[in-house]
Amino acid sequence: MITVDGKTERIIADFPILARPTSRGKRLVYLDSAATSQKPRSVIQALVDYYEQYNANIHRGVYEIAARATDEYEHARVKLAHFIGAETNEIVWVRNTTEAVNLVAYSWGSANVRAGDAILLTELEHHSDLVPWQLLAERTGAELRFIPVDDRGRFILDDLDALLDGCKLVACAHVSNTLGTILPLDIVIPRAHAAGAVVLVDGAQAAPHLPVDVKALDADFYTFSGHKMLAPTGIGVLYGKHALLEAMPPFFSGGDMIRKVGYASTTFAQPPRRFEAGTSNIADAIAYGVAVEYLQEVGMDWVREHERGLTGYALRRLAEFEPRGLAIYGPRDPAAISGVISFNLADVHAHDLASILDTEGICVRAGHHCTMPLMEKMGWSATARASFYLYNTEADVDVLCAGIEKAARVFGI
Amino acid sequence: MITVDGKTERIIADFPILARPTSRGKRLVYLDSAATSQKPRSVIQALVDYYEQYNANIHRGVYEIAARATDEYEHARVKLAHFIGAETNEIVWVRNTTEAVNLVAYSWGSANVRAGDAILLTELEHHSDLVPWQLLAERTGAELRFIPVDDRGRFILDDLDALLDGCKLVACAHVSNTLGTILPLDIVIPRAHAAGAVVLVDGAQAAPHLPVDVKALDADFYTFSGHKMLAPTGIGVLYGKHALLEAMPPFFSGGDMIRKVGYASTTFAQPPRRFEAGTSNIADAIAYGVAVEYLQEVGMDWVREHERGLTGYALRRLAEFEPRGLAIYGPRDPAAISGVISFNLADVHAHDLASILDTEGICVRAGHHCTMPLMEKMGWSATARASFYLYNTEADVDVLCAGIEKAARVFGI
Amino acid sequence: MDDFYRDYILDHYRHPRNFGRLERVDAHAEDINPLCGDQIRMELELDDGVVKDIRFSGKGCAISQASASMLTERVKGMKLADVAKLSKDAVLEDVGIGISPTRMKCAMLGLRVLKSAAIGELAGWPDEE
Amino acid sequence: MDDFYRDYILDHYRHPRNFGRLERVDAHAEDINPLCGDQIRMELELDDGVVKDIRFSGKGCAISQASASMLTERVKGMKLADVAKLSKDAVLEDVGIGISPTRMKCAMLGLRVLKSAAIGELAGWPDEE
Ligand SMILES: Cc1ncc(COP(=O)(O)O)c(C=O)c1O
Ligand SMILES: Cc1ncc(COP(=O)(O)O)c(C=O)c1O
Repeated sequence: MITVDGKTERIIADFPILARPTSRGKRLVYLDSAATSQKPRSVIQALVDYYEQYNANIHRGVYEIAARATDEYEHARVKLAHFIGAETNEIVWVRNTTEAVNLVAYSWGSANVRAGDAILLTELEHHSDLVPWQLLAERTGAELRFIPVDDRGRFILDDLDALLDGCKLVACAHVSNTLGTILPLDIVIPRAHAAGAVVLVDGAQAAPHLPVDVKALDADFYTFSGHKMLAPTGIGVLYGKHALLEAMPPFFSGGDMIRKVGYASTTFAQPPRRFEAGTSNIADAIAYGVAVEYLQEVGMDWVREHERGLTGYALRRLAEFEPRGLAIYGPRDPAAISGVISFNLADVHAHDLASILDTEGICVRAGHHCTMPLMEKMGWSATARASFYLYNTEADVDVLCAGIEKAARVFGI
Repeated sequence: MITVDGKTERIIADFPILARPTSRGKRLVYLDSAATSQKPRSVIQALVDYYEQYNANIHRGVYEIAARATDEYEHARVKLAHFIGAETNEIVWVRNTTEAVNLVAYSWGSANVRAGDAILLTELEHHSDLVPWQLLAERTGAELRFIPVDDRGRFILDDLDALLDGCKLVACAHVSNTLGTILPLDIVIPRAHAAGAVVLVDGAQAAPHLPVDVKALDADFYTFSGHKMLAPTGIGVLYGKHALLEAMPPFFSGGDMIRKVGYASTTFAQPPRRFEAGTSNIADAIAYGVAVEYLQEVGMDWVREHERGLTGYALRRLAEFEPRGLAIYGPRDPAAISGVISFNLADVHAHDLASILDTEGICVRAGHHCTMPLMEKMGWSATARASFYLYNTEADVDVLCAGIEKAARVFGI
Repeated sequence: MDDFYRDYILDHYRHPRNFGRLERVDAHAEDINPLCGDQIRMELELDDGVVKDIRFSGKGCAISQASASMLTERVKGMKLADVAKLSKDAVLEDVGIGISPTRMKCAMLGLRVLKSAAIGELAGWPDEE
Repeated sequence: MDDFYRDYILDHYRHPRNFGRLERVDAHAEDINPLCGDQIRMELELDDGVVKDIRFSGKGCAISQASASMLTERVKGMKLADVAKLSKDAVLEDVGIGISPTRMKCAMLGLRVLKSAAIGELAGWPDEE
């Protein structure tokens, strides 16, 4: 059964790339939004407008186009703050989630983590929310601990209080990029705070797909990337509670983050500027503002519902292949996951599966999804991953299933 | 006398923003390229093409658009390497010059600089090539020294060998963004190497305006920003000799810069990937490749000659105002400077001057140009700065002079 | 913007009123506009909660200096509590029309410094210097 | 790409030749394709500069495993010096047409590992393990 309501159809029409056939003349069936999302026309146009109409360096220019660039850039910050329920001065522009986590690991981490402290992660962290803490632990002598997951990637919170004992920091993905699992932050954050830990939430897979309110969550830091939520590559956000940001030493230093500089010493600006050294990614920040406006117009509740419906449909359709050896990893309940499904077809390696799907215009990711330790723990060498976003439809799932059918045929399954 | 040869005219036609009148109906006379440059149509189109045709995350995608994105992204690296005479694996993508300098200060600096070592800068460094070294000196107990400049901003190299004694690092701007002074790297680098120091050159103002060959210069690190050389905001380059990069510990960590990750430890990739954590600024890197292609087609020798001629013309025209109190700072010899002129008109504050020029469509920068210590040393609280690029003409200089005339009238001078 | 630079503005810029330092300083504050580097220091002598004398010092553009100069004239003899409540409009009234939005921070620098001196004194903030 | 997965490729994938470990290892190397996680280890037994026996182990996609498997068949009995000089073409000849450029690294993983074992042995590199 294929249903595309009018709203989804209108959304699809906003994404130019989706109207472009592949080199084999196939319709592009883009099921890799967890890696990066496609961009609507309005976001692309925001870049063009910036460069054709008012490109100028910001903050220090008195002339007209510099004033407009500064206004639009700072206004984008307001939009991002609004999008996650933060204050404007709690939004630090960064390149991506990875930079945001590293910034906290270096600036907050070096100032606050000491030998013997513990840092609590989960077993399904993306490398970007794992390796920076490994390096911090190495620098400081802190200990890394992990919230375990069961064989379907569901969190085991039974020992949470013991794990939190002596913890300075909890750093965890809001949504797993490999399995889609949603971490119950409403349980983890209050208990982490009760244990005296600061909580960084890696929202790279959540901010694009779920309504997020950082104040309601009471997250101390929240990190996410524009490119996964309709915005250009090269721009992301570190949210931090203002009091935390204010107490943090600067990290990058240079132009635009200073108050007064002498040859011998320097006074730094207040957050968020303190953490934004050098010429910002002005155009992409402005376009990011347009992207979240687009998401807000569609409605994040609608996005979540749309993806939940689609994930449910996909789980049902994929299950038809189970008798032929298709394995679905991760929780089977669409309410417990975001729109991400990892799977493998019998003895077909995920890369071979993805290559065959590619011949049908289907884009899925194959590999370790930057979660090597999880893969090793689970004993999977690679998985294929389909991930959905607001422009995907049940028709896309049907094409995916036809592609899997083809792979099964090629491999004689 | 106004001369615009056919080539300049064709160049101007490539920059959409230059065809757009200001809100007061004036022609945009953009004299602030040292802050950021304007962008030609081909660079803007490269962004549109990427987002409309083949936007996808790179390196790990097996499907068609991911392959194309990876190819174009890595091909842009080849173009950048070619542009400065480097090897491809010596080009690390960063956000901007500021990040490049910070990366070296944290990664190379923390591994190599010890208490008692000296770091040699010059008195006219941009904050981005000053504050990171102040912080490194603070962390390590190293000593900062400065190559002095005279009252016109010319380098005084008499004591260079004494200054180099005990130096681990020399970090210096190739071209001053405030005065345009070109540092004689052919003198400084060999002597620094003879003294055993590593040399980082801040090329933010040089790479856009002069032919640069990092191998001929024998620079160890060379840093520059795309946005000052026709490319988008949000992308820049750290060049490092491969042996140096290879010996450096990783800095940012996370996706895409690793080889193998376990829960406890991680093996890192080779440079340049080792330093590029997380999803790169793919679109802007590709557009950066298009930008340097544009510059190479125009010819960097032509750019330099064009700006030298224009600077000479501007110095002559501005000199006409000297009897009425206009002060020109920096060397007066167009061969000794890049296309940057700092000046003040009598007792008119630079910001007031810039505001009045703005009413005539003229964009100049006013302030400390992120070189506060230099300003303080010189006793200037602010200067107005006009800077030229390949799309500027003598007609622009004439409009500037008419604007200065207007400011003089308003201020009764 | 060019119509902003009227004669009385330039006069205040070139001949600032109440410029300099005070012998007796009961409240003061100082700030810098990081965007342009303009600096202003305000010193107040108080008498029973009233501004008895005031001086400003600093350097900067015509907008920041002239508006600070006019502001000192306006507040002499005013109650400190009223100074703490001064709004942007007071400055705009003084300096007149024509300031572009980019330069508004320059115009308000003196006011910001003066108000923080007043509020700090009223609240008994610890002296920062 | 779909026409790449011919019967003999799938056969080598599902029934790799010379798979496992050797008793006596005179040269070996191991590598991982960081893009997809494919791993290959090659072990060689040498006799007077000639490949007397060879085993590969690892895991990965059909392309990397089948091409490694075919490669082991090709080099048995070859002079180590010739193994060190093997070119991409040898692999392409073995596996046939249809590999997309993105997957070329998979096809060449076995060759890269084998060559580094050979070159390392010839040059007397220090053993890395
Ligand atoms: C000499 C010099 N160095 C460093 C920088 C910093 O460049 P960015 O702001 O692109 O990091 C600039 C530009 O502002 C500059 O002119
Ligand atoms: C959960 C999670 N965290 C972090 C990242 C890293 O994001 P980025 O590559 O934009 O820094 C990703 C995306 O790849 C992710 O899915």
